[in-house]
Amino acid sequence: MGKSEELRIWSGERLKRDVSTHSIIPARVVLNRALSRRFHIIKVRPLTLIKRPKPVQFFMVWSPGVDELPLSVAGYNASGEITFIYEIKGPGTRRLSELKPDSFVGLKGPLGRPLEVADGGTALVVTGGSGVAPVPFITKHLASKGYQLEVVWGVKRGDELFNLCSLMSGFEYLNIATEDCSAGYCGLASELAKSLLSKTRYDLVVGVGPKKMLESLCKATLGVKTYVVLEAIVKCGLGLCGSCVLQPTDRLLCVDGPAFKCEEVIEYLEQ
Amino acid sequence: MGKSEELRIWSGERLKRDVSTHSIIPARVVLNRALSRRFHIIKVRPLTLIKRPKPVQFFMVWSPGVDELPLSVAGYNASGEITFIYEIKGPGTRRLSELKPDSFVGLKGPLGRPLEVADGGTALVVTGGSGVAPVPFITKHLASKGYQLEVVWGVKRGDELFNLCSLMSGFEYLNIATEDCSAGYCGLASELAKSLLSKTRYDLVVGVGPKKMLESLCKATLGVKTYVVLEAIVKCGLGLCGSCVLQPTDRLLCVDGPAFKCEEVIEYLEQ
Amino acid sequence: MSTLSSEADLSTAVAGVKLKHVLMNASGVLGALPEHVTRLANYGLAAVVTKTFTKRPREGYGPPIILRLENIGFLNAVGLANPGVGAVPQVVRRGKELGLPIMVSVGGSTVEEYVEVASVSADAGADLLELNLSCPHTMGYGLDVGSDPSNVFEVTKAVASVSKVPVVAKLGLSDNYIKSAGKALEAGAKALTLINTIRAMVIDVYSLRPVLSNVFGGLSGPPLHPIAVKVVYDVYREFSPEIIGVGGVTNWVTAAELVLAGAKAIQVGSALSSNDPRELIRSILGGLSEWVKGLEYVRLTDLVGLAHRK
Amino acid sequence: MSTLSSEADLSTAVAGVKLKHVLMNASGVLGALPEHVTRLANYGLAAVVTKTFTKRPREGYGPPIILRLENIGFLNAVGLANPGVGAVPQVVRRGKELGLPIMVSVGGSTVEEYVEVASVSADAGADLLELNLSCPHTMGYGLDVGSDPSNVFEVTKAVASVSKVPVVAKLGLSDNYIKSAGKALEAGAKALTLINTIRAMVIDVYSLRPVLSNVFGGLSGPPLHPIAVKVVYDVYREFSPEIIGVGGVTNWVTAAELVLAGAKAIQVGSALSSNDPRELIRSILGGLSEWVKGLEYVRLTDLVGLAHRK
Ligand SMILES: Cc1cc2nc3c(=O)[nH]c(=O)nc-3n(C[C@H](O)[C@H](O)[C@H](O)COP(=O)(O)OP(=O)(O)OC[C@H]3O[C@@H](n4cnc5c(N)ncnc54)[C@H](O)[C@@H]3O)c2cc1C
Ligand SMILES: Cc1cc2nc3c(=O)[nH]c(=O)nc-3n(C[C@H](O)[C@H](O)[C@H](O)COP(=O)(O)OP(=O)(O)OC[C@H]3O[C@@H](n4cnc5c(N)ncnc54)[C@H](O)[C@@H]3O)c2cc1C
Ligand SMILES: Cc1cc2nc3c(=O)[nH]c(=O)nc-3n(C[C@H](O)[C@H](O)[C@H](O)COP(=O)(O)O)c2cc1C
Ligand SMILES: Cc1cc2nc3c(=O)[nH]c(=O)nc-3n(C[C@H](O)[C@H](O)[C@H](O)COP(=O)(O)O)c2cc1C
Ligand code: FES
Ligand code: FES
Repeated sequence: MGKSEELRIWSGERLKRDVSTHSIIPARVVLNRALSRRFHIIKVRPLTLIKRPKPVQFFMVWSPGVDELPLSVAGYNASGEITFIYEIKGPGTRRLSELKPDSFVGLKGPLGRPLEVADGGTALVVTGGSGVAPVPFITKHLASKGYQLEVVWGVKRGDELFNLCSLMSGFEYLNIATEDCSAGYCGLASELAKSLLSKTRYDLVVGVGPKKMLESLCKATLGVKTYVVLEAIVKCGLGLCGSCVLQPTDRLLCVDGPAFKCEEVIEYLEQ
Repeated sequence: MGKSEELRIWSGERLKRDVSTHSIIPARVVLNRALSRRFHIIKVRPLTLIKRPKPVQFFMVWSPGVDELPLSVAGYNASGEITFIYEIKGPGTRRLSELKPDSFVGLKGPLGRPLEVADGGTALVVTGGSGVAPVPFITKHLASKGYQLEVVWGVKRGDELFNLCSLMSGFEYLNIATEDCSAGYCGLASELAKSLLSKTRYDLVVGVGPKKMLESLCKATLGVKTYVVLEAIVKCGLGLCGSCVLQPTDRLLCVDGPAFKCEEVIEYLEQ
Repeated sequence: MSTLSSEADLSTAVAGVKLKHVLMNASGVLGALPEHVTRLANYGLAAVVTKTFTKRPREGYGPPIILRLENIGFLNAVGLANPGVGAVPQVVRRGKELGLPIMVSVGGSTVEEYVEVASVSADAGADLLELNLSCPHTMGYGLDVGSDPSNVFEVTKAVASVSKVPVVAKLGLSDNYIKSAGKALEAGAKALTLINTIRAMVIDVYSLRPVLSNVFGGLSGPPLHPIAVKVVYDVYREFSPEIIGVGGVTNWVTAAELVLAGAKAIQVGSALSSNDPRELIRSILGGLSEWVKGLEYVRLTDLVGLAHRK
Repeated sequence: MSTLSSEADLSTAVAGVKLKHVLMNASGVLGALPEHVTRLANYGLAAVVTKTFTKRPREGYGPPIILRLENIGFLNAVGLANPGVGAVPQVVRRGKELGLPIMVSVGGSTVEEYVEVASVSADAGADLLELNLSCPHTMGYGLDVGSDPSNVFEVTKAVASVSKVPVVAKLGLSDNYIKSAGKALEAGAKALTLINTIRAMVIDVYSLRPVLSNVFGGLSGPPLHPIAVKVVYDVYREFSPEIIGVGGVTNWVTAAELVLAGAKAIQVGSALSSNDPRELIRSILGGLSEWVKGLEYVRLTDLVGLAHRK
């Protein structure tokens, strides 16, 4: 069969072109498990070369026959494996959590614009809720750009926490905030962030989390270059269907975002 | 209009992608005139980049609304202009001869396999009739491959001759044969070739011309690496329609040729 | 020499509505919300076409709803997701505020629904109504209507007879497209939009399942283009009506072919998923302008239907 | 381990004719002369399908007859060029000599012509007859027949009732393809070939003329594929007949999709214009074999129609 050795995409998992007639690329689940009461992690290996994702890009992750969900890249390694961190919210993420290693998902992406930042300086990354998902990938990138950086991570309850440090690299310090006061700072991530902002001068602030948190972050960082990473209902990921529009602006999250400068989306955040 | 400057494909003739939705590339006629009683020359400039043709490749040349004809590349220059030498045989070539400078033709190609020869040595190129068309391009190529070469050109009548030398480069000597004995050797090109072959040792022989000439050339060069460049009715140029099959072989001229080793097509030549 | 005088005249008119150039979006690409209209206006289009509105809001299908294909086309089954006729007025108003002609795409599963959506749209100030007689993937909507010339007649007639706003009938590929086109014109359509997507599907060879949540969808983009050219050509040859050509327009050449086949305006759909839709529109317009001038014509509309010349 | 045992079983059968694997050429790609048959055999196909033969020789159209398109499809208007029914016996004989099953594609402008070409082919020893009910660009031939279920019935019945050789009906895209498929089966077709090309055209924007000498032609290749998958899927769901899938097969994935939709054999047409058709066929077969094994199946035919599983 000559070339057929190269086609052993199933058993041998060799990479091959022409694995699909459409933009969904098959990927095998490598691991899939809980990180904490709230968060799960899934690592997948695409069967074919995928464009190298950059922070804060995301993939539409298709569970065949069930649903297709947007998930931000949490990590990407040299063998092309992609990691996502997710929270079970409804049927789609529940089904995702049930996938066994070796089963197939489909990946569409990377979608969205990469976060583009100038080189070097000091940075603060503020995250809350499921916003933590892209943070490891963001911090890795900022560190590689020469940033000295600090992270604020806020959760409601202490048992949502997991060892975020072990997934990150190159950050200066991880500040924890819990609303149940079971660990770290007692209160909201945005409050902790504000107090840090009042004491240190940052060149760059990146916020990922609930709308309210991002709104207050934007207001606390007037004058500092601040990016907020948003969520919206993504259906097509191509700028065609309009479902991800950030009303009342005319920005489409899937093609213009998911990261925006505060001034681009402040009307949306204030809504 | 910003980028529109780049789009001045008509007046300014700037090169641009996306000039066509199909495989026929528009080209402007640069010059078109008679070379002799029998032969004409046309030079065209494609509006967009074309894959660099190699000898003995050909183009399907489309006169819009009239016909599409296979013509061998006779020359190709640094500004991407392509030259064809042709003979008026019927309505298609007649219409071609009527095209004024600046009018449009369409080009499909380059089609066919390039002639692949080893480096260096001595070569004899034998041509007769309209087979002369690709000869300038062939000799240029052989010379660049380090061949010392000699050309035999046979015509019926002396007034068919034109200054072939001026279109060629790098050949050792051009031997003329006329059947009306008005110039050069008196007789057939194949006869003259035979006499040269009996006196000199050639590493490579290339024949382009009528079937009979090629048959006798193949027979006279047993043991010498010999290529013959053939003609057949080319319709699709893609190996799909089968019109160019060289019966009784299963070779398709448009994709396997137009150059063949004698042994590949001897049954066809003998027919 | 001013920039202006060096450009060809790309203006046109559809059913009496003047357009500063020939390009608008295809229905279903944005156009369901006022913010979408703003965005489309920023792309530099000469008119905005809304998403097809139905009487009641439709959630549409869940993802996957759109696939990019290896054959460089797109396959979609959005399921006519739209906020319902109630949202039409604010969408039309946004168009007005931006000074752009707006064509409301009207859908329905019964003649009455078409009429209702059309009336609301007309009252809201729509400049044109496009009857979607051809959406190929919503049961009871679309192709069932468009492939049957007598249905086309009935729906078009019902809307045209109550509407003060010019009606444009949008048809898809079907065995009877020439007849359907004739019937639409007979019923009072002032122009035709040709063509909608073609039913198609994609199966995932790993999970062995159809990929779209709706199983099948509509094929759009470049695969459609030569089919659209043929449909426009045939309908123009038969009736020489006003035609808005749509299907696989990605650059000036694809637009120019539709013009030569007989289209006096052009819609761009899938190609608006390009990285820079604004630049895409600019470059199509720039290319068309050069083309018109290169052929030594003054107006793009002088080239409409010229492929029919003997 | 021998090479053989490490390959999946790709064999199949169409209308009782056993094939060593699922790939054959699509009608019209070579197949008009004995030498063409030799060439197709060298490509490694499991069966050879002839060019559509008509009663009388047809010159076909003059060039341009085929265009490669920017949308990666092909547009052809060959005009059913063929040497006429008189040449069938020698073409069939070549297939026999090479030990390959041969399916003769039968064309006609009247029922009688179909019957005549079919009889000659059957007498010559054809293994299968493929009724071309769908060639979309020859007036009086093709689509006129295939899009009308009662014509399909009539032609199929007439041929099937006189032919000892199994009849395969080849249909194209039309509004009524499900009905036509049903009628063909009812009339005695043992299998269906789905689908033929779709009418389309290309206009040269420099000379302002249609490019094909016939003005329009049939679109084939990748643009057709998701449409072919849909047609095969729909017809399989309705009747679960034996289906030969054709349209845009260029690699193992495109072939696999047609299998999952319901095809038990596959034809490759335009893609045989590849630089190395032999390698193309090998790589499709290699990919299919890996795929079957990867899914832990033994036979490719076990996967036929699996996309219909709930
Ligand atoms: C760019 C982007 C990146 C994201 N990255 C992550 C991540 O890394 N980790 C994570 O846990 N969550 C992430 N989310 C949110 C995640 O997509 C939703 O939580 C998930 O889709 C919910 O689906 P469900 O079926 O479990 O719940 P349901 O709420 O039942 O969802 C039903 C449907 O609505 C859609 N939907 C619901 N909520 C959202 C939402 N917020 N965004 C998009 N679609 C939604 C889903 O596609 C689904 O089809 C991201 C969202 C976006 C837009
Ligand atoms: C690979 C190749 C390269 C060629 N290169 C040249 C060249 O450089 N110069 C030159 O003068 N001639 C060349 N020819 C021959 C040239 O194509 C024919 O002379 C020309 O097509 C005749 O067309 P016509 O309409 O003038 O005459 P007609 O004889 O009336 O031709 C009518 C039709 O038959 C076809 N046809 C007729 N003869 C041939 C033929 N020999 N080959 C292919 N199609 C034919 C034409 O496509 C045309 O559609 C070449 C042929 C081939 C196959
Ligand atoms: C995502 C998407 C949604 C569409 N929705 C509609 C619609 O609501 N109404 C309609 O008439 N056509 C709809 N269409 C069809 C387009 O208007 C257009 O006819 C088709 O896409 C061909 O154009 P294109 O090749 O430029 O995309 C939709 C197409 C796409 C891609
Ligand atoms: C050059 C060419 C000639 C064709 N001739 C015929 C024909 O004679 N009879 C027929 O039934 N189909 C004919 N077809 C259609 C093919 O058999 C096939 O149905 C179609 O091309 C789709 O397959 P593809 O995408 O693999 O090319 C022809 C197709 C091409 C490209
Ligand atoms: S998700 Fe469709 S436009 Fe963004
Ligand atoms: S010209 Fe069609 S196969 Fe060679």
